[in-house]
Amino acid sequence: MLEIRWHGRGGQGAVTAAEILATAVINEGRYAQAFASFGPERRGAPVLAFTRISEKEILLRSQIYEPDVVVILDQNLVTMEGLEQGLKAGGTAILNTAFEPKDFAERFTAAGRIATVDATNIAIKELGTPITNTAILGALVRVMGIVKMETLEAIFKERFKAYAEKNVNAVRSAYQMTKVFDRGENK
Amino acid sequence: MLEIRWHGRGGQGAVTAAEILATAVINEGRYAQAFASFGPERRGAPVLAFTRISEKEILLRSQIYEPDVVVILDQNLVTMEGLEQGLKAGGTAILNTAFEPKDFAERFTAAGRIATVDATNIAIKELGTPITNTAILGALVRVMGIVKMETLEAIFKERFKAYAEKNVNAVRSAYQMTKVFDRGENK
Amino acid sequence: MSTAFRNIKDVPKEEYLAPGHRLCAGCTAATAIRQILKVAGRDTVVVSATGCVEVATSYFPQSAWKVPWVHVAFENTAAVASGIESAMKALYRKKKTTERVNIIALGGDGGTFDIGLQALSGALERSHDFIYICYDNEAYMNTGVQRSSATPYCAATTTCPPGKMSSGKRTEKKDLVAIAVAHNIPYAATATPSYPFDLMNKVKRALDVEGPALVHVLTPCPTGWRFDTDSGIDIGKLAVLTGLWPLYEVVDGVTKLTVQVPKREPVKKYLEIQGRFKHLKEADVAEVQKRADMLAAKFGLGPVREQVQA
Amino acid sequence: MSTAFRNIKDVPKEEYLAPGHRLCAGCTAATAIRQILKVAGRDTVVVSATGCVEVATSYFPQSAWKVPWVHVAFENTAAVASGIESAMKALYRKKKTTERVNIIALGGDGGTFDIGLQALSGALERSHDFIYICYDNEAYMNTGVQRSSATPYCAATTTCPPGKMSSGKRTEKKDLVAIAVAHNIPYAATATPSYPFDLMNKVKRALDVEGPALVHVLTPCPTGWRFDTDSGIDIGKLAVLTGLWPLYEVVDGVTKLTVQVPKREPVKKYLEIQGRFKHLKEADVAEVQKRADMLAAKFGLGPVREQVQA
Amino acid sequence: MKRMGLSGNYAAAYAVKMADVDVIAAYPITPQTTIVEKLSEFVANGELDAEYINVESEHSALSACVGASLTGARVFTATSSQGLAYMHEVLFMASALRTPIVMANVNRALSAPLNIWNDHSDAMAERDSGWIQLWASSAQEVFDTTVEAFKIAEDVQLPVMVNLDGYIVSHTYEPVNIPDEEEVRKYIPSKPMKNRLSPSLAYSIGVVGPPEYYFEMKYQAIDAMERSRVRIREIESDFNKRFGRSYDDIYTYFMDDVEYVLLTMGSMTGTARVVAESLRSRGEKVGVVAIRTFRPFPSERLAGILGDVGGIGIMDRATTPGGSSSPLYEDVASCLYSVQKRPILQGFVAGLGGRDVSIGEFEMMFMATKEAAKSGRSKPSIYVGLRG
Amino acid sequence: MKRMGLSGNYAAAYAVKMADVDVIAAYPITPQTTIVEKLSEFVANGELDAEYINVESEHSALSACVGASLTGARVFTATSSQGLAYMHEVLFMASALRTPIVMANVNRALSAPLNIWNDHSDAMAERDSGWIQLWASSAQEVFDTTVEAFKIAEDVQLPVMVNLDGYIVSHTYEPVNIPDEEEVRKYIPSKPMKNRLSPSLAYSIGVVGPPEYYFEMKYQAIDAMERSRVRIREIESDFNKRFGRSYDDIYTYFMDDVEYVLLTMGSMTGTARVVAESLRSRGEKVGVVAIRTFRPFPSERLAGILGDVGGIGIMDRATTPGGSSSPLYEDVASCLYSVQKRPILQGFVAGLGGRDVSIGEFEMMFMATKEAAKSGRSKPSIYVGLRG
Amino acid sequence: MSKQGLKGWKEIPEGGTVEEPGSSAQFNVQSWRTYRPELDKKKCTKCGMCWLYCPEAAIKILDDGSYEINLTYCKGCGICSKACALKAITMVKEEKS
Amino acid sequence: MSKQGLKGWKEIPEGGTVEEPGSSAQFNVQSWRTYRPELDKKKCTKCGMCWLYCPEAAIKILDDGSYEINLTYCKGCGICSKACALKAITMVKEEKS
Ligand SMILES: Cc1ncc(C[n+]2csc(CCOP(=O)(O)OP(=O)(O)O)c2C)c(N)n1
Ligand SMILES: Cc1ncc(C[n+]2csc(CCOP(=O)(O)OP(=O)(O)O)c2C)c(N)n1
Ligand code: SF4
Ligand code: SF4
Ligand code: SF4
Ligand code: SF4
Repeated sequence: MLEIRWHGRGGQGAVTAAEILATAVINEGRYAQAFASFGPERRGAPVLAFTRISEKEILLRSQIYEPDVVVILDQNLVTMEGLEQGLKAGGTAILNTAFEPKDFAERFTAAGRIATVDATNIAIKELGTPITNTAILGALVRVMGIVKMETLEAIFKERFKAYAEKNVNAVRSAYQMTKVFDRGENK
Repeated sequence: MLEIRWHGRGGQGAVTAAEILATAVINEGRYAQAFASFGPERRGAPVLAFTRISEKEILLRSQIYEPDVVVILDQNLVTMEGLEQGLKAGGTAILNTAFEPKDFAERFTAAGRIATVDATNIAIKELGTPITNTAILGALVRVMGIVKMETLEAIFKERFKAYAEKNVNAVRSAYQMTKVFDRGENK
Repeated sequence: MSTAFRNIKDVPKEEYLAPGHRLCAGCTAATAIRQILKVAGRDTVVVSATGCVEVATSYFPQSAWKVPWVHVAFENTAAVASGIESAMKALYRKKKTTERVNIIALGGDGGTFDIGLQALSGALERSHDFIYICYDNEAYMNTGVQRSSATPYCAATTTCPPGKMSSGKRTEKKDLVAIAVAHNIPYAATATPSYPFDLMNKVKRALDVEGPALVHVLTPCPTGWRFDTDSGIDIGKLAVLTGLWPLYEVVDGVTKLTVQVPKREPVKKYLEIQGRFKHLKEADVAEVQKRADMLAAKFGLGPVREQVQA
Repeated sequence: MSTAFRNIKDVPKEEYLAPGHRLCAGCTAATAIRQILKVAGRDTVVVSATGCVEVATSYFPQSAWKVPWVHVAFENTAAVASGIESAMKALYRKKKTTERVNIIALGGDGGTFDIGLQALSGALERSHDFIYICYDNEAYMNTGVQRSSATPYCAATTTCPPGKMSSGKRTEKKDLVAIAVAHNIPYAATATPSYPFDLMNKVKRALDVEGPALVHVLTPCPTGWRFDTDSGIDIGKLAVLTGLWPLYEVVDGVTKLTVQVPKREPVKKYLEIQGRFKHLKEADVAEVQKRADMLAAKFGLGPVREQVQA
Repeated sequence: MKRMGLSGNYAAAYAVKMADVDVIAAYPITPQTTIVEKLSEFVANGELDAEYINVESEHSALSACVGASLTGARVFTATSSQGLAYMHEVLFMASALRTPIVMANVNRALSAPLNIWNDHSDAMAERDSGWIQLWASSAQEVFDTTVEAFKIAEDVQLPVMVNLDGYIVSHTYEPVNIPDEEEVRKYIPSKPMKNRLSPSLAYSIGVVGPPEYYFEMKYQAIDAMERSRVRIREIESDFNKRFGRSYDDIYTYFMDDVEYVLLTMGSMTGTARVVAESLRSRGEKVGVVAIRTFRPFPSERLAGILGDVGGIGIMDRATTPGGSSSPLYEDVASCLYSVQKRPILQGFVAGLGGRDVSIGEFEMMFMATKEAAKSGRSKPSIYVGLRG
Repeated sequence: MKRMGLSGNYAAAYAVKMADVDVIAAYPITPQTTIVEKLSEFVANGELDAEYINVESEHSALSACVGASLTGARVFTATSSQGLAYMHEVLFMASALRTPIVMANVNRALSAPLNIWNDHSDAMAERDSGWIQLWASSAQEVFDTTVEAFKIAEDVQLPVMVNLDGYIVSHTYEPVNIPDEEEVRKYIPSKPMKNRLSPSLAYSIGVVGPPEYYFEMKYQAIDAMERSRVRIREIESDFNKRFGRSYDDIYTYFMDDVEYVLLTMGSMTGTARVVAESLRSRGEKVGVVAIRTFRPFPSERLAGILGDVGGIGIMDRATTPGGSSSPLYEDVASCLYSVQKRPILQGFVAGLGGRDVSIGEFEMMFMATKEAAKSGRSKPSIYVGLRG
Repeated sequence: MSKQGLKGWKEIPEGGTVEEPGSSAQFNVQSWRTYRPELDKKKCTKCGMCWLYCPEAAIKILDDGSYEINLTYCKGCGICSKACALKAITMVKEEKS
Repeated sequence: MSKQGLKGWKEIPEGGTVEEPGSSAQFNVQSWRTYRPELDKKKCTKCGMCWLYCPEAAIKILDDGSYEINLTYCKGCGICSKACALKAITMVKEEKS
């Protein structure tokens, strides 16, 4: 079982990203759960989302305390406390930032791999708005595999209709531009 | 324990009569319960009320199926079915009617004693309205004893204020004018 | 708007409220319902709020209703009616039924002004096609004459009794028709069974319009208002003749008086024959007269007739 | 009636809504509450209905309120306020307290127009001395933008989405002030934080009158109406300038416009910057314009200014 | 002290008057009405200095009480059946917000079908709401319990519901000893309580309880309920000292040497006692146990008292359709589950919707309990008096 | 058949759409909203031909449903927590008037304090209301159960509440197999039902039930509930035949040779199974039993299954302050009261107000149950995760 | 007062429905009456106001258009009597038994 | 995410009351911001409209009557910027970390 935690801000699509990934896994015939941590915060506030992925039916319903992967969708969040909390030793951190993955090595001490991508920039370029949830999926697929790019693209077509094309471009572009730092230990 | 069932019509004070009697018993230091059988019927409809009297605390809370005394407050009710129902053998029937008690001997077959009084007439004369509940209490005291006339009169004073005097006259007059037929059996 | 009922010949003979109900002798709410159902006819569903009418007409195993009738609770009459209306619409559209019915929601003043107001407001806003009739006996009668927000100024009830610190109800009667009209409904009116043709024509118009309509019917109550059982109809007339109960209708927001009173009776005549106003002092009567005069001015009724000096 | 607030100098500097609340960035309801509390001051008890404001200001263990504040449920705000008002009155009379406070009941449009209407109506009828403020963002925002009866004609919400069979909300916005005025209350008014002095003067007058008062405040919501977070105040102004949100007050039944609009903006300007109206067709826009024109006629606003041809 | 003939409802009204409440908010409903009518009279005549709020519904009645109570006022409401049901949502709030409201609930069947007569379904359906529930079985008990209720409520800061059976207690006139008003006021001094809504405090009350705190907040009220056991006992013993009448969480009758017991609640206890006495005189070793504090449920004491009785008949005047059994039965079964010698339980559902429970039917229940105890196996709930 | 990623709420909406309901009346409340939003979308797009009534409250939502249902329309509503509480009064009416309404209740904690997260207090507080209560623990179950619910409701003429845990099920995306609409419609043909409010009948519905009749009228609905047991089983087996997924009133896991069992309801069953599996692998003889039909409560079968287990941990996500125990515990204790070899029961109250119940806490519950079984004595309810 | 002859739960229509419209006509309200209306057909002009005002539907229209009071249903309120402009209806006290 | 340091049930004020008025000021909303307002004091005429319109009470009045934006509380909505007739407030994108 693979557990992913997504960090974003209300209205920016972290929950959607978690759902799209789960849908992709499901569409490929495997099992997934996507859920979020909801609160009374409004648009703009930090939010958490989660995806669980498995080859078998997923029965577990408790929260995720020790994710295998942490994904940070929002550049501004990168300064926030608690992002690295619980990340499994040897896990993966995927960040939306223009910086180099290595720059975060001290922050994400548990991470075996750290990936960065300037998803905001890609989103602005491809979609015309800084909504980074589709772009970041490109980075995730690049680093983790998990699902095929075609599966994602098919979902975009159904979900975003007129905007599908642009999102496909964003995810592809992010896939290309993701940089990975592999600590090479605990793997 | 003595159990009394009162038959009247909504708005005519059968419930009040049952309560006044109970209050009188209580005021004399003994025990009594007064209650009624309530339904969705409105003013004018037949109603039932009950009084239980005892020297000891009354614990019983079930309905009264076999009263010792049946009191009919309304002349027109006298034709109604069910008046005699459940009356204990040797019990007492007290009727508001201008007729003689003997005339009801066949109707109230279980009754040891039958009393009649033209309470309506008395009420009209003394109170100016055909509300017979105080007058009938006079008949009841006459036949059954139970409480002292003074006790009743004291209650009238508290309860009817300005109208107390008139009610006292009614109860006294009824006491005088009540006619009793004693079957002389089962007594 | 149609005026279908001009005299007794126009009134259908069919009865849809059977005798043997358990309402008080002399209850004018029963009269009103008889008149209303004659207009609505057989293809009508009645939804009743808890109250005198409901309790006294539907005592198992018997019912006084000859049209389909339903009671669910006290506060939800308009909501139940909404459900029926929507269901009938859906079933008809989906060809699961061919029936079309009038839907009449019927509530007392308590079930309408107070605990049922929200459901009513919602139904009016959603614009269901039904008519809401409030029979207004100006208190909670079923539970023994407690104050409602329809109880008029100064009247006595068991929860606003007169006493050393009180002279009956302190606040004004809520203006139900104004509240309904504020919902922009196509039809609203006042009525009383003392003016049966006026009432019946209004019910007809209410049924004829598309969307929600409200008819507010004053139904004098011998038990709660404390007057003789034979006087309800006359008291209803006096309510109109004093100006305390102007008969009018509001069609698409335009108000029209339907029964003119060229010379009004003084309110005293109305008040003094009712036990609930027995405690009123001269000054209270004058206050009530002021209210009648204000209503008269608002609706265009005539002046108070000169009183012959005794 | 007093006009206490004419310019920024008149505005108290004290803040009674602390920062750090969790309302959306750009939420004008927060602006409105800041303005309202400046007028009401320290000796104020606020009763909040469930909704955005309540949820986002009172997340244990913290609260944004610097005045005593209480939330009980969604539908009972006016009833809770009634209880507080009555209790304060009794305690003062019985000399158990010397405190006298302003009581402000605060509900969103859902908590006021819909599920809280009955409690409000009851409190108005009983004539408690309090002020009710409805902050109106024209939908149930706290639960994710569902339709309320305050949602304007044609607007999209998640429970009246446009689609093949629908072009948004089908019915009209309920007229809250008219309903309140039908209760014969001494003071009722419309306002918006985009016109802060107008709003603050109205709150002051509402507090000054004896008995119940209602202030209906339009608070544009970036999240639910779908516009940029910086635009709420401007959109409130446009609501006024188009005539869709006339600023007026009703004092003892007499209506007075408080902000004149000599030349109105066309409603299109208002509609096109909001996502909730994105689906509107020309004909829908014309319909909305008609409504604005009717409101303008009713309240005496000026004509629509000539549009410069592009 | 005065001995008067009063109905249960009037007894409640007198207690409220003597408690010098500050605010009453109530909505009429049969058979509660005579309580609020009497109180209206007291207020109209200046005999009670209180604000009487003529609310437009029960939901608002209780809401107004919560608001009023938070200012430190002493608050009373009364309702029944549909009215209590309509308060449902707010009941939970009143307890969690720790408002010491006292309510008289005149027990009546829940609709549908509409029925104005007595059973316990209204109160039973609120057994999760966090209210202390006391049950009074006579007008005297109604008076005494209502007086105590104010003291309990304000002591443990929880709302208290005083239950009395509709008509059977509410509308039955009986002798009631009414103490002097002064004595009552000494017992429950009407001092100003803490105004939690004062500007000098500026508290925020009724906030959002997130997952990190909700459990703890809720548990506070659960704990207060648990702690109330001791306080109730102390308050009762103080009452006894002052007024000479003693109350308890459980009443027991004819328990010497008892073999089987009928467990009741509310007014039916009286009839059960009468029948038990007559059975005793016929040599049957029957007893009666009645529960007065249904919440907090006297589990421990009950297990102590009933733990080694052979058979227990449990008379419910309410049902849980499709449930394992009926409400009172379930509480009893739970608390007896782990006693050593496990008594046989026989459930009865009786007296729904005002159906009279006659002396004969009580005899039947005693005998069926005996039968169950003897045979060692009980029947599913017996619906007493149901026409098949 | 289509395999989709859907949240529990969307699964409910799809089921309702496929059932071709005629009327929906619902009021939004977190976390139910996405059900009614999705349905609004279906209606707006013409994918579902129904009247959607935008009621002004939940009290009216259910009232409108009752009215609509009496015309023979197929009716759906959805709510949660405060919304369900606000319907309280009408719930009893819907069942007694025998209206086959289907409701999705997205379980959420009751206020105060206000809390939008999951527990079971809302549904538990309605356990007396005469509604059939089915509990779904995954999005797939939500879909299937909702479809079945229409068939059950219309068959036994009782309303059915489908419970799903707020967020944990309602907002979690998972794989769901959605059958073809035609297949669903064959299973629950959307034939016109009987219009009990037709002028051709002129029935009076919802009349006064006097003491002479109330009991019998009420018992009809109790009987219908009892009879529903058989029908539910038949309807489930028909479902299984058509769609290949089987449901039951109780689920059991790891019951071979089991020594102690954790009893759950709703979504937590999944975690319990995971933990039990891991404990089994460590040699612990643990099992899991989950209840799907809470009303009618599967007393007999449960007693059969659990009768000779050594210890049973019962996990409640609700409380009855001051009660003998907590709601689920009481039902279980009642039905096991008279089994021969009486298992030790250990109560747990966990996960109130959205408090997560972690794997570690499940282990603790299993171990505490084992401990109780071993020692032969249980502790009072353990409040799992409560900060003291 | 007796429970005899009352339907059992199996015999009652589902949901406690009353299936017979207007069955209240089986309920006798005669005993509610203190006064009885007597209609003098000679004075009656068939204006019908008594019929239209009666709360009980106790007044029937006969085939010839004249009115008749059905005393089974009349509660004796006196409304008809008061409504009659020609005083064709008088209220007389019910006979004693 | 951690439960450490949270109050137990005995420490929480009765009824879950928040006893410290305005304690939300302890809550950090900085991370909500995408853009940051920058106030050019030179352009500012102290009209105060930014202060009166800010939903956050994030703008302070200094002793000299000038205004200052408290970035701990500003969510970056931009209302102040738009409200300023003199364009004294500009919204600038938050720096990347
Ligand atoms: C929720 C609820 N509260 C209270 C009642 C009790 N109740 C039944 S009818 C009624 C009064 C009805 O008054 P109104 O609507 O004016 O009708 P009327 O009886 O006067 O005809 C009341 C208070 C109830 N049935 N349900
Ligand atoms: C009885 C009940 N029903 C539903 C809800 C869910 N609910 C909470 S707030 C809310 C919407 C509030 O809308 P509104 O009053 O307009 O305020 P806003 O959120 O828009 O500020 C709803 C539906 C509830 N808390 N209680
Ligand atoms: S109390 Fe009044 S309204 Fe009710 S039945 Fe009697 S007369 Fe009619
Ligand atoms: S949703 Fe709208 S009303 Fe609610 S906090 Fe956000 S901006 Fe304000
Ligand atoms: S007396 Fe009354 S009930 Fe009898 S016929 Fe005349 S109007 Fe009808
Ligand atoms: S950007 Fe918004 S929150 Fe920040 S100071 Fe300006 S108005 Fe206030």
